[in-house]
Amino acid sequence: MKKVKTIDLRVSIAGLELKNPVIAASGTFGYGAEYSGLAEPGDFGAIITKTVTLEPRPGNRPPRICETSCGMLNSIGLANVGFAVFREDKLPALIKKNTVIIANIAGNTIEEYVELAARLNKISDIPALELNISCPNVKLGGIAFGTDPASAAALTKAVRRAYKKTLIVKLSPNVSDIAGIARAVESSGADALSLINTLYGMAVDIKKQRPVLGNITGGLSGPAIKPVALYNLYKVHHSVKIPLIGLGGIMDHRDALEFMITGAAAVQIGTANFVNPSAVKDILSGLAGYCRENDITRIKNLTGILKC
Amino acid sequence: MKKVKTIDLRVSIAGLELKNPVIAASGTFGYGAEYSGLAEPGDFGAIITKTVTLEPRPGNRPPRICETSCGMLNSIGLANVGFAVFREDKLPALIKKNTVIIANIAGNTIEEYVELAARLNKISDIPALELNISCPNVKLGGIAFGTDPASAAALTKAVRRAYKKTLIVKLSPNVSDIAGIARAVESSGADALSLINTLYGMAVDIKKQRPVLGNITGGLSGPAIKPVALYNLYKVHHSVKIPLIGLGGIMDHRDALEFMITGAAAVQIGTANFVNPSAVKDILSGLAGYCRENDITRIKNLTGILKC
Amino acid sequence: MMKKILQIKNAPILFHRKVSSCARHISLSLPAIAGTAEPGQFLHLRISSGSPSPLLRRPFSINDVQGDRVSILYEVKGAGTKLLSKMLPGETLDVIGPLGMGFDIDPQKREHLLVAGGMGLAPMGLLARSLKGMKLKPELLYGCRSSAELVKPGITGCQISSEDGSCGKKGLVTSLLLDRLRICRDPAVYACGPWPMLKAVAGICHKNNIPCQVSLESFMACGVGACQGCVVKNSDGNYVSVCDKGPVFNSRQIDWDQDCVI
Amino acid sequence: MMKKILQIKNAPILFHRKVSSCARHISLSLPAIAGTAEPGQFLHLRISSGSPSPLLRRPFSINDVQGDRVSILYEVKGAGTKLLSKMLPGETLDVIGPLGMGFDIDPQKREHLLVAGGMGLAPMGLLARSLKGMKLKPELLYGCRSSAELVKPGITGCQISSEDGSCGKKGLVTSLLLDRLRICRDPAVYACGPWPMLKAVAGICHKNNIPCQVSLESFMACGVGACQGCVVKNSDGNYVSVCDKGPVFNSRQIDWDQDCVI
Ligand SMILES: Cc1cc2nc3c(=O)[nH]c(=O)nc-3n(C[C@H](O)[C@H](O)[C@H](O)COP(=O)(O)OP(=O)(O)OC[C@H]3O[C@@H](n4cnc5c(N)ncnc54)[C@H](O)[C@@H]3O)c2cc1C
Ligand SMILES: Cc1cc2nc3c(=O)[nH]c(=O)nc-3n(C[C@H](O)[C@H](O)[C@H](O)COP(=O)(O)OP(=O)(O)OC[C@H]3O[C@@H](n4cnc5c(N)ncnc54)[C@H](O)[C@@H]3O)c2cc1C
Ligand SMILES: Cc1cc2nc3c(=O)[nH]c(=O)nc-3n(C[C@H](O)[C@H](O)[C@H](O)COP(=O)(O)O)c2cc1C
Ligand SMILES: Cc1cc2nc3c(=O)[nH]c(=O)nc-3n(C[C@H](O)[C@H](O)[C@H](O)COP(=O)(O)O)c2cc1C
Ligand code: FES
Ligand code: FES
Repeated sequence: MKKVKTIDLRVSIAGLELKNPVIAASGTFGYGAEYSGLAEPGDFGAIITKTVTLEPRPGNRPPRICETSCGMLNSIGLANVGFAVFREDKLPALIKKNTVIIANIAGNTIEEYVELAARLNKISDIPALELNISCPNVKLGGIAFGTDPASAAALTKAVRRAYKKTLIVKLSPNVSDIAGIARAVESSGADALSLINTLYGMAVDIKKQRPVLGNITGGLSGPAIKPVALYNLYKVHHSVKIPLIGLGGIMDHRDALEFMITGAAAVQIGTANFVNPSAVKDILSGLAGYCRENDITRIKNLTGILKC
Repeated sequence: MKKVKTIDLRVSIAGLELKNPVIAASGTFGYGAEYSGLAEPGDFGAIITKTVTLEPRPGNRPPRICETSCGMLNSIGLANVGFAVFREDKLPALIKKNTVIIANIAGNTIEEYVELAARLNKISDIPALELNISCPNVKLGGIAFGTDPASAAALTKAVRRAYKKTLIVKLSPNVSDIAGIARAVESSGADALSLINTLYGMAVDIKKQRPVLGNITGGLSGPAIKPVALYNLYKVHHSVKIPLIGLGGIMDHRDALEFMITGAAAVQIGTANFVNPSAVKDILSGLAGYCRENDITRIKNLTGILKC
Repeated sequence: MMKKILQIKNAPILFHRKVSSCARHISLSLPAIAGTAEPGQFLHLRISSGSPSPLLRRPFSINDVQGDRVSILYEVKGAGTKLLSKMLPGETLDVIGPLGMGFDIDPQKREHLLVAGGMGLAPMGLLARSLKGMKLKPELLYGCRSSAELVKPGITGCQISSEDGSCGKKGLVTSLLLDRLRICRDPAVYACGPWPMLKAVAGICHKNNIPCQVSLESFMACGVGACQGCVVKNSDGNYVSVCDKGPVFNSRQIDWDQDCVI
Repeated sequence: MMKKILQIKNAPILFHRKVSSCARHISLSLPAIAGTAEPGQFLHLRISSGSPSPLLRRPFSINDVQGDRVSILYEVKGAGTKLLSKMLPGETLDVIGPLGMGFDIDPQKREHLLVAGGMGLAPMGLLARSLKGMKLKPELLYGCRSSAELVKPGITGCQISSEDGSCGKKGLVTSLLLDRLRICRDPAVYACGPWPMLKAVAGICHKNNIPCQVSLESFMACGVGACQGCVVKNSDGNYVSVCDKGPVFNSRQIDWDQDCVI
């Protein structure tokens, strides 16, 4: 019998040490407790909590989700309990789990982002922050922070000043030049980047002659967007030096491998949690198997080995 | 027995009269003869020929296509016979078919586009031109004409001067603000817009640890991109007054209806031709059936009836 | 009580048959779920494991539990249920369940009226069984479009209505309910069916001050309250997730003026 | 001659069986295609009509034609062939064909050597049949990995090699070819199999100045020469589409130094 080699699954993202490279994507794993019995926060290298805003938000009118070919649209609308409830009600239970907690935040103004970052800076159980920059910048007339390099840079700089731990910026793919945004954010002090957030999308109910979603448009996720996510990762990997966390349509370990090989230091899974709550476990064992077959002892050595 | 009503399938796009609203998308129906026995150019309201450039182009190294979840990537690379062969060898046969011919052109410089447009202006059998503006503008250091409103406008203006018939500009979805590009192109003299071209994408072969495509990256098409196409159509429909031709992932008449209801005066089918060469016929009969059920006598009355 | 939700990746199909022109009954071997399932809870099925399409799970009420077997009753609506209808005994399904909050039974009530419209019959099997287990007498009022769509309910004490009069009383199930309420002393109503029917049933109950529970539908992704995708508006104007706060709600908790979300 | 290509949306599956540890044989009722199919041509199958996944058609060589029946021989590789393997007689497939340029038979040649590696056996059935129809004698040299993967070729005059020696001669099919060529007088070679094998066979034939035709594989979209997606580089350095200029090429037309495109 062949001896089964143990694979070192640990990865480090700008100093943030994760026991494995599979992270729960914001908005798809709630606050960690919902999947009880199906998947545990402790299964993941890290959990990124649902985007939290200063004040609670009710979210968009339903219907909020709809299936498309190999994908889904959502228009949850950043529905969340607000920072106070997040901190008092949601966080205590999650902290007890054996995982790294990354808080994802959003605001309508730079000030709101900075305020949230400053508060999170003081919460020792949360070692990292993911900035959701896909929100409309109300002061700039609703242009998303994430679509303009200058806004993205200004936002990152301001948050950087208020936040001393690991700062991750999550990029939107709905831009002409994601590499430009990535460089702007990198030079403004981001420690790492997550990419990608959802693509803008829409679906029409031809019987009702109305948009399917109550909010008309939504964000596309799932296997349909994987090629776009890989493309963006590839572009950004060649444009910045900070570590990258890849996501978009990862359903199994083969998908995860495509991202790691292309340049991701870790991956996030979003929609996959809905489809298969044990995706995290399946992916981790698949990754270990691949490493064994390919004589790779440390999973971190997979990052960016793409031959072109 | 109910009398079966005939539906008027004719549509008019900025004066270009089509017998029906289903158009073959550039690059997916060759020069019209390839599908002989499976689908005829005469089945379509119009045929848009493969992008032609001044000189022949060999195209990218293989593999050039790869399937993704509900989509496909292609990196054909505008392989084409060049304008001279297009005109002498390909056009004569197509002209004899009972359909409207729209020539799709691309160039590396504005001058190349203008030269092609001027030559096409003199070919009376081709009543319309579709500008593929997804090509890199070599003079602007490789930024695609289609990703920058100013370049797109300059290109459209220049071609408009040289071309007196129906001028359609085909928009790329790989931009931060497609509505801005659309407005720039409209005010520069475009008669109509086609949208969308493919999304940038990539796939990785995890066994070879190499990109699947010889060209590394490619364009994503098929059902996976339909929600993105509809979103872009919706945005542009609210931003310009000129007629819109919708495409991206249309496989059946239900998909076509989503586009028409959202605001398309006509639709193009691309990838669907590969999957089901009789898609055009199936879509037309499905559209007629829908019109009958919904008491619509003229298909053009469907355009933009979306209730929000 | 802590709900125990499980993912069973390979639940074998025991039988699968057509039970009306549009409905099918499928029975799964699910010992781990059979023991804890409550009436009104649902299963979240992954219909084509290994394929990215259909992508999301599909929710189905638990129709009945017998020993280790859990069954559902469903109608072919779109791609997912069409694929499901082709599956054969011996094949397996990936199941998450039991999910959601089911019906609350108040044993003090004298009459227990189960009001089902069309596929709204689905949860009534297990509900009737539970009532009987508590020595209470379920009465089913079941409306369908026509005799062709009628599914044999397998519940004693059943009144039927059909829209075309081809079976039972001609008309809507609400008229059966109104008739029955006239002679009820202290009823409780449990309803499942299309939104307009539920709205009508809720209206009747509110007017007559009768406790009414409704099982709602919504598009679902996670099924466990994590994504906030399946919300409806409650009577306070807040959004509540159907998958974990429901699918069964007290009818007074719901804002019946909102558009149906399906 | 104008090729007559048809789309048959509902070709019934007549039988479908496993013929080795990895190969299956499927026979379709295709009267309109059976009449014109030539050896080396292929069918383009839509494996799941109505579902967007798998999206593209899959190309398979015509294995044989008998009366109205056209059969293919295939191996489960990925999602598409896995789905195909689950289809039952009576179900239908959406077929386009016959496609491509097949093998050219030169009746002047004395020996006709059919060299097949693994699933490269597929087109040899009809090729052998055609040769016999022209009163020529096909000789099959067939290499596989092991006896488990051996498909009974159903062609008289067959030599077998296996990589592990579990059936026939141990080694590669090229060694069978070299042996055979030693005693050939005026042979023609027809080869189908993996790229490295074809490259080796072509090399041997070029060295010995023997005419050799190879059937190539490539990812395909349209299958009819419209998309330019399936190209390989020819010996002039130009790209040629495999679906309509091939899949069978004169081995001298191909640039054997390019990377295999599959
Ligand atoms: C808690 C709950 C319990 C349910 N119980 C049953 C049951 O016991 N029997 C039964 O036949 N059906 C039940 N449904 C509805 C069932 O989930 C849908 O019919 C099914 O998901 C349709 O899937 P599809 O792929 O066939 O259709 P799709 O192609 O996805 O959609 C076809 C149509 O089905 C409806 N639909 C789609 N998704 C849902 C959804 N998540 N919920 C409700 N409707 C949907 C929509 O109107 C849509 O237009 C239940 C739904 C919920 C939320
Ligand atoms: C002209 C031609 C004739 C063929 N004849 C046969 C035959 O008679 N029997 C047979 O078993 N196979 C044949 N093939 C190969 C067959 O088409 C592929 O095995 C099949 O398409 C794989 O589909 P999939 O969905 O199962 O695999 P996928 O999941 O799509 O891919 C799995 C692997 O199969 C290979 N593959 C995928 N698509 C193709 C393709 N278009 N061509 C070749 N390889 C591909 C790739 O290596 C890929 O990594 C032929 C291919 C061509 C081009
Ligand atoms: C229902 C849903 C809710 C989401 N909510 C958030 C959110 O609150 N904040 C955020 O940054 N991303 C959110 N996302 C985006 C995901 O984190 C992820 O970027 C995206 O879904 C792509 O990954 P996937 O294809 O693996 O799902 C959400 C996605 C879904 C499907
Ligand atoms: C193989 C292939 C080749 C294409 N070639 C061209 C082209 O030459 N010029 C062009 O403007 N668009 C080209 N396209 C893009 C299509 O015209 C269309 O915009 C795109 O595929 C989206 O539509 P679909 O999803 O219906 O395919 C090509 C697409 C494919 C799949
Ligand atoms: S389906 Fe996710 S919260 Fe209900
Ligand atoms: S597959 Fe389209 S040209 Fe060959």
